[in-house]
Amino acid sequence: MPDKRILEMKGIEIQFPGVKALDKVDFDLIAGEVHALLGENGAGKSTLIKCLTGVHHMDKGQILYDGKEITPTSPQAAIAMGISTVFQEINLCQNLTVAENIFVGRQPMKRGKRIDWKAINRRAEELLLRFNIHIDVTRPLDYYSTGIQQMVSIARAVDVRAKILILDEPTSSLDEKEVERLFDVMRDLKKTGMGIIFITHFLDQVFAISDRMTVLRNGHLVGNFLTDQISKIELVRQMIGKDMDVIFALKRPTVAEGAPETLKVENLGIAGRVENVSFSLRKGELIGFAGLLGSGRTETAEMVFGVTRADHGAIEINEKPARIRIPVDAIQHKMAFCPEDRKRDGIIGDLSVRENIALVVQSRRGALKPMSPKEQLDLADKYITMLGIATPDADKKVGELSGGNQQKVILARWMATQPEILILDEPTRGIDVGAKAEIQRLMLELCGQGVSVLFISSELDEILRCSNRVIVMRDRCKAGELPGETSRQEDILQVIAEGSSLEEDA
Amino acid sequence: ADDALTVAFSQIGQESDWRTANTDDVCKAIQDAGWNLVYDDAQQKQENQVKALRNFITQGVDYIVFTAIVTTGWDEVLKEVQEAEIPLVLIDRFPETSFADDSWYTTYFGGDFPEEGARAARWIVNYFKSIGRGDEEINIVRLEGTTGADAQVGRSKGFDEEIAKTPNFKIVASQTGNFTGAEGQAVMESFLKSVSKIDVLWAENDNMALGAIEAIKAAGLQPGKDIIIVGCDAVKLAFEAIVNGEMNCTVECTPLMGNRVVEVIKGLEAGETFDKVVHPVEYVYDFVGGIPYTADGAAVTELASEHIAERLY
Amino acid sequence: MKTKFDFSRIMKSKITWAVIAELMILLVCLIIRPEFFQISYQESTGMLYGSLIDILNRSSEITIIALGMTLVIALAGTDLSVGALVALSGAMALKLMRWDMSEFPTAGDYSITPMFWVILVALGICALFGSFNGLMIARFGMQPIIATLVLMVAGRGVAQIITNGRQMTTNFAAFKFISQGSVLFLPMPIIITVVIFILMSLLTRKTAFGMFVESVGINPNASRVSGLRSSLIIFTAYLITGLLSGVSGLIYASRIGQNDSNNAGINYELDAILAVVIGGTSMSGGKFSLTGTVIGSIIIRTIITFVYYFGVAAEATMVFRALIVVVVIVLQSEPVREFMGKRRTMRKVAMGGELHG
Amino acid sequence: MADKRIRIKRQSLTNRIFNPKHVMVYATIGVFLLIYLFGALMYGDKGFTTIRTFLNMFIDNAYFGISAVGMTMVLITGGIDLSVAAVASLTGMFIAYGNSVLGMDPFLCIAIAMVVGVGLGALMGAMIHYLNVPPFITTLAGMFLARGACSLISRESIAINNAAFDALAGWKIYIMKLVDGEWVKVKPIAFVNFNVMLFLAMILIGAYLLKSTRLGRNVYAIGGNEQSAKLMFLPVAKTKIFVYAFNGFCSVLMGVSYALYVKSGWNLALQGGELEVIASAVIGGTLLTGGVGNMLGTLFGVMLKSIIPALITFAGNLLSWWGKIATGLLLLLFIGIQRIVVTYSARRKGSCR
Ligand SMILES: Nc1ncnc2c1ncn2[C@@H]1O[C@H](COP(=O)(O)OP(=O)(O)OP(=O)(O)O)[C@@H](O)[C@H]1O
Ligand SMILES: Nc1ncnc2c1ncn2[C@@H]1O[C@H](COP(=O)(O)OP(=O)(O)OP(=O)(O)O)[C@@H](O)[C@H]1O
Ligand SMILES: [Mg+2]
Ligand SMILES: [Mg+2]
Repeated sequence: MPDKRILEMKGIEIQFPGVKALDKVDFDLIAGEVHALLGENGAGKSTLIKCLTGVHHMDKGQILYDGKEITPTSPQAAIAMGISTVFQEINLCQNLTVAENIFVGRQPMKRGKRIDWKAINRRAEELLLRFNIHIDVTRPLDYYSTGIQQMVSIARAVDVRAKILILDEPTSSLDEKEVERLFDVMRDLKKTGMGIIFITHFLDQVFAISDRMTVLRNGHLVGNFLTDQISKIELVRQMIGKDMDVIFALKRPTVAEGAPETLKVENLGIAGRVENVSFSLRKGELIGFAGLLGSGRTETAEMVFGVTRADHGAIEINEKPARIRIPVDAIQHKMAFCPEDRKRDGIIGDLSVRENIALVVQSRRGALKPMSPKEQLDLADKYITMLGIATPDADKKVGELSGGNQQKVILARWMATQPEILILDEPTRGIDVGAKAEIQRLMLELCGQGVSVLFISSELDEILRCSNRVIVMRDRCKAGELPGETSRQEDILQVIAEGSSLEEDA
Repeated sequence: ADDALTVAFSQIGQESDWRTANTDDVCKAIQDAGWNLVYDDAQQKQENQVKALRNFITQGVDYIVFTAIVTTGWDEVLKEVQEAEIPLVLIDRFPETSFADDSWYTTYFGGDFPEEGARAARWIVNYFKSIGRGDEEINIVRLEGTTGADAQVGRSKGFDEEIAKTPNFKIVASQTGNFTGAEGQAVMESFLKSVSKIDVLWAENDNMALGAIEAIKAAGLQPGKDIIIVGCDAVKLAFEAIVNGEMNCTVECTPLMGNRVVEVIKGLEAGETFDKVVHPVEYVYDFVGGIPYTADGAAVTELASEHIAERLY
Repeated sequence: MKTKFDFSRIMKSKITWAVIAELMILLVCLIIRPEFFQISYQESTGMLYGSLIDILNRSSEITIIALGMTLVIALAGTDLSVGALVALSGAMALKLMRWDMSEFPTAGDYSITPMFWVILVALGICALFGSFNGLMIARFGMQPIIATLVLMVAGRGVAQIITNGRQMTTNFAAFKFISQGSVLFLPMPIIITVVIFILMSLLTRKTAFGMFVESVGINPNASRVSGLRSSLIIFTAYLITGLLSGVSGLIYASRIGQNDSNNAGINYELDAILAVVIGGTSMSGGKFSLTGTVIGSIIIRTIITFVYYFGVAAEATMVFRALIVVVVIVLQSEPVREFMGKRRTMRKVAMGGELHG
Repeated sequence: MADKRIRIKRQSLTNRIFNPKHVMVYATIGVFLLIYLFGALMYGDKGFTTIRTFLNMFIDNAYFGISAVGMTMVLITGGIDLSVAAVASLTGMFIAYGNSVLGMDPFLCIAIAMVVGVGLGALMGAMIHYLNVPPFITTLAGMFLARGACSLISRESIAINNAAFDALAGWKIYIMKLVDGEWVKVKPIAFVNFNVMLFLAMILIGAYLLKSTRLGRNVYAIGGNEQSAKLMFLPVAKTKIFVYAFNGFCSVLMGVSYALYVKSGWNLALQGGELEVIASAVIGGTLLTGGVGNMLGTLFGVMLKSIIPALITFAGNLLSWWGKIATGLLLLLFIGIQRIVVTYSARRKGSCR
């Protein structure tokens, strides 16, 4: 057999307080393959990776690397052995420059004594060019968007020239072009004999790039499949353990004739950041925001919700002018907002699921009218069942839940306030197919109940499947508006492409 | 602009009202003499004081008046002062140096700390003799000043030596109260519980004595009667306590040094020389009065009540 | 199920270790000298009397400040200015109270007799300075250490100016009552501390304020998005701490019957922070425990009393304190607790395996 | 490939110069110059502008500066170290007690102090890293321990009288000027001593470590985001322990330098010095939240920090408490300036694409 097994993990077990995150999981990797690791949120994918890279220590099990048994003790040890990783959360230092982020810890040295800054900048530039990214690498990282940052962290991992490359949801904040570039690079790397472990929730991507896949469910191994021998439907069944037809039964909301305008945004903007965004939203309507990375969707949402203050323009709610300067104002107007970056703007990691869900309801009531623990618990339990949040009990710290379940907690937090206008910024990012369909279903159900939804997503088919209208953003301006029912992906891409000179050059 | 003398004064800080009185008196005397004053407050830090001295040299002052916060560590900077040929007048505290002779300073004026401790001891012994308990076992507790401070070391030493002459007077507990009222109070509280019989409290400054009085009251005892209280410094508050009968005696340590400083500088200008070490005339104040306490009669006991009005600090 | 006595949970609680540490120190005292625990009734003052009472009584200054500091630290901040505010509050109170000193007329002597004004003005000025800290941090986004450093440096200066650098004394009975009076056979400071503790507990646990503080302390961004007025919450915490420093300052001044701008409240900031941390509240913000703070403060005072009572050289207090801090902190630290927890579950698992096998 | 590279525009020079990180340093330098100018105008006739005044800033603050070098690094990692002054005091006590009481060679004492200081630093670093104890508390315990040990050794200050030590303390290079073809010392006498040399050397070493070694860059990365640094496989534990150990080393050097300055050991020496050191670093643009700071800033931070008391002494102010308030206000003013600079540059960043 030409296959050379570079990695074998056998009978891995990891116990966290309250959860058995991994239970007798086997995994193996062959040189020169892309091996997808799949499973619902909380299935244990990230944990398996962290175990391999020495971030967590396994309680039981064996890891064979190149046929020899290893016990990864620390991330440094892992990298020294040739295992390079891009973790799920972007893990770079915002205070360093782009170039330094790529080379920190392994900077080229001048005569072995001093860091060779020129070489760092030059090589960083060259490396990013492989991904077709033209940026000034001497700027601090926080100058750039999440997408660019994600690419930088991938570039860092790739440059190590390891034997194994692990990518934990690298594509969650990349747009399609960037994903394509990443795949090109991955194919190149494959040819050099590198084994790549690829975690993602995008099934299309799995089928596009992977050779083999391993599916986990609730910490257990479900099975190991060759990509060309399994169908999408079958894979989904393996992942969630039951048939999935909900996805295909979704219906976009119907807006009643003459439904009142709940939200009207006119010429809203911040000079130099987002300019002149205008749109309106009717009761029970869902509008999708499409656009490339950095096109200004998040900024628009944040402006509408008062997270950043707009310096011009006007907002009308229920046909009355509204002044929204801080989120408190927006909440008073029965708005709700699930932010894009759940780690930074969403979860309160050390508080329990219960407190996290009750937070906004409580803040709207004010500090002086506290909810009793019982009330909080009832509220939390209601949404834990409704959204199927995987947690042993309502008192578990949110920070200890898996990413997808954290997202559901945030959604629960806002649903508990019974909003009239719901802004969802990439609510389905980093969420498994089952949960994704679940969230879409919920969203549409809310519309049915008369909630107006503003839905930001980078997945065009998702937007097209759900929205009544699609607003396309480009270069931080509104570029166009399309009807949801009759438009196709190409139409959106058309709007994005027209005059998008910046992207053409790249 | 003018050809008046410039006199610099480097003070330790403002840790107590005694010190404040000292600062006020010296500064006022210098200004009243019509000289330019450059004053620096070191805020309890030796390094600040060194900086100030070096700064005085830069400014080219004519005289430096100096109170050393700590005994050692002045060699280098005093050498510089010498090099710059600025006459140095020492007050209150005396720095130790490794100079071969004593030509580096003009004169020292300040309290005699061991003597103050000894006076307290003598007063205690005499007092008990006068009320007919001179031969009893007398238990003394002591509140020490900030450990290592000149005044603490001197007063403790003087007291120890003097009290050792009468073996029936014993120090049964001794702990630092850092010269502050609050700590004096807290330590006294503990003494009252851990020592079964206390006859005398000797506090190395009045602030601690005043704090301890509160602790004694809280313990249900009468300060000044059940426990004889002797303080040091002779500040106005102590006089009041003595008049109220809550304290028995305070040994003076005068902060008023301004006149002497002016006198010295005027003399130096006129080419006079002075004795190297001079102590001020100081008294022991109590309410009883009339008990002779010194062998040599260098100072006499005064009635506290007669001096309250003229005390400003 | 819920009523079941959960031993592992108690062992995991950070407070447990603080309590154990306190008990250990007391045990040492018990072994050396049992009289340390004597408590008697003092006729003349109508109070209970004994070293344990002293510990509670004397810890009150720090405890009161530390209760406020708990909120500040839960918000991932610190307040270095509390010591200076203690001095300031005393200075203000004495300035208003030279009334019984009239037999020694001094220029500028005046009096505002009612205690009401004395307390109101002294606390008011401290609250004002506390809100200055709050404003700097909440509104202008300064780093707490730096923002409060300003007042730490300047606060004593202001106190000196108020009193013109003088120490003043009072024997005003009503003022003395703050420290020397008694209610229910207990010294007033203990009563004041208990009342403040109850008020603070009500404030944080009977309203949602506590949860808001924790939320903002853990993730300010997310809290803002969730509609919390984080600047208001931060502002309030510093204001409360300023106010409580004022209370502490009044107790201090009342104890010695003087203002003492130089020595009042020296190093209180360190002790208060220490008390909070020993009590199990993390310096990086988040979950807090007022009870833990009280225990932390009592531990600190027990060490000091121990040193005084047993005549240990005062210099050793520092070393003692360091050792206790290290022991408590190490036992509380995440990895150590995890390690202990893991061993416990492992033992459980091993035992379970035996049973089944 | 090459022509493609040319197309990438790096930020312009002005942009790089006005990088917010640097602007803080400029603010420090600017305020320093402003105060110097003020002093020169007000007290020029009293000798504020002499070389001596200028050099005094170094001579009188060299020991703080030496410690600030290590402190800057600690602060950049997002930590803090309150034990520096206590360790320095302990060092002085070691030298004084060892030499004057036990009759040991002072340089042997320094070596012992080195072992103790660096060891304590490493221990605190390890505690902070492995046990996750907040630096503030860990180093506070370290401070209590060092001060306590110091007081247990001796409660009184002890003079150091050793020929070699004296020689080192007294070693000076006088500033001379040519008068009638003859070199004479300038008046008032100005000189540079060993401490100043040590300080400047430490600044250079610190700058080299931070700018040009991997270790130094790891320090920044850890301060930027420790979790990320861990996941970027940087040796976080090693770096943090090194930084605290290095700071311990600097503290011991501060102790040596201070002992040279006052030639004695005292258990209360340099009390509160840790705040002075931290303040110097912060005024120099180091952020307490970590990730930002550099040695040039620290150098000017030390100078700015020292020019204020000098000015107060020149003013000959009677009321010392006004000095405290003035320092407080100055601190406030300075933080204000920094704040404005940071917000301003943040806004600029938003507006340029
Ligand atoms: N540090 C931790 N402490 C406690 N429990 C944890 C911790 N990290 C993960 N878990 C738990 O382990 C389980 C597996 O989590 P993991 O992050 O591996 O899921 P995942 O498959 O990566 O999910 P996602 O797709 O949402 O990222 C979850 O139930 C989670 O709650
Ligand atoms: N090419 C770029 N160069 C520099 N900065 C960029 C670039 N693209 C985006 N940014 C920055 O990143 C932010 C992206 O804007 P925003 O988050 O609103 O976009 P988005 O459409 O929501 O994209 P995303 O999918 O990343 O959320 C902007 O604030 C902008 O400053
Ligand atoms: Mg994951
Ligand atoms: Mg976005």
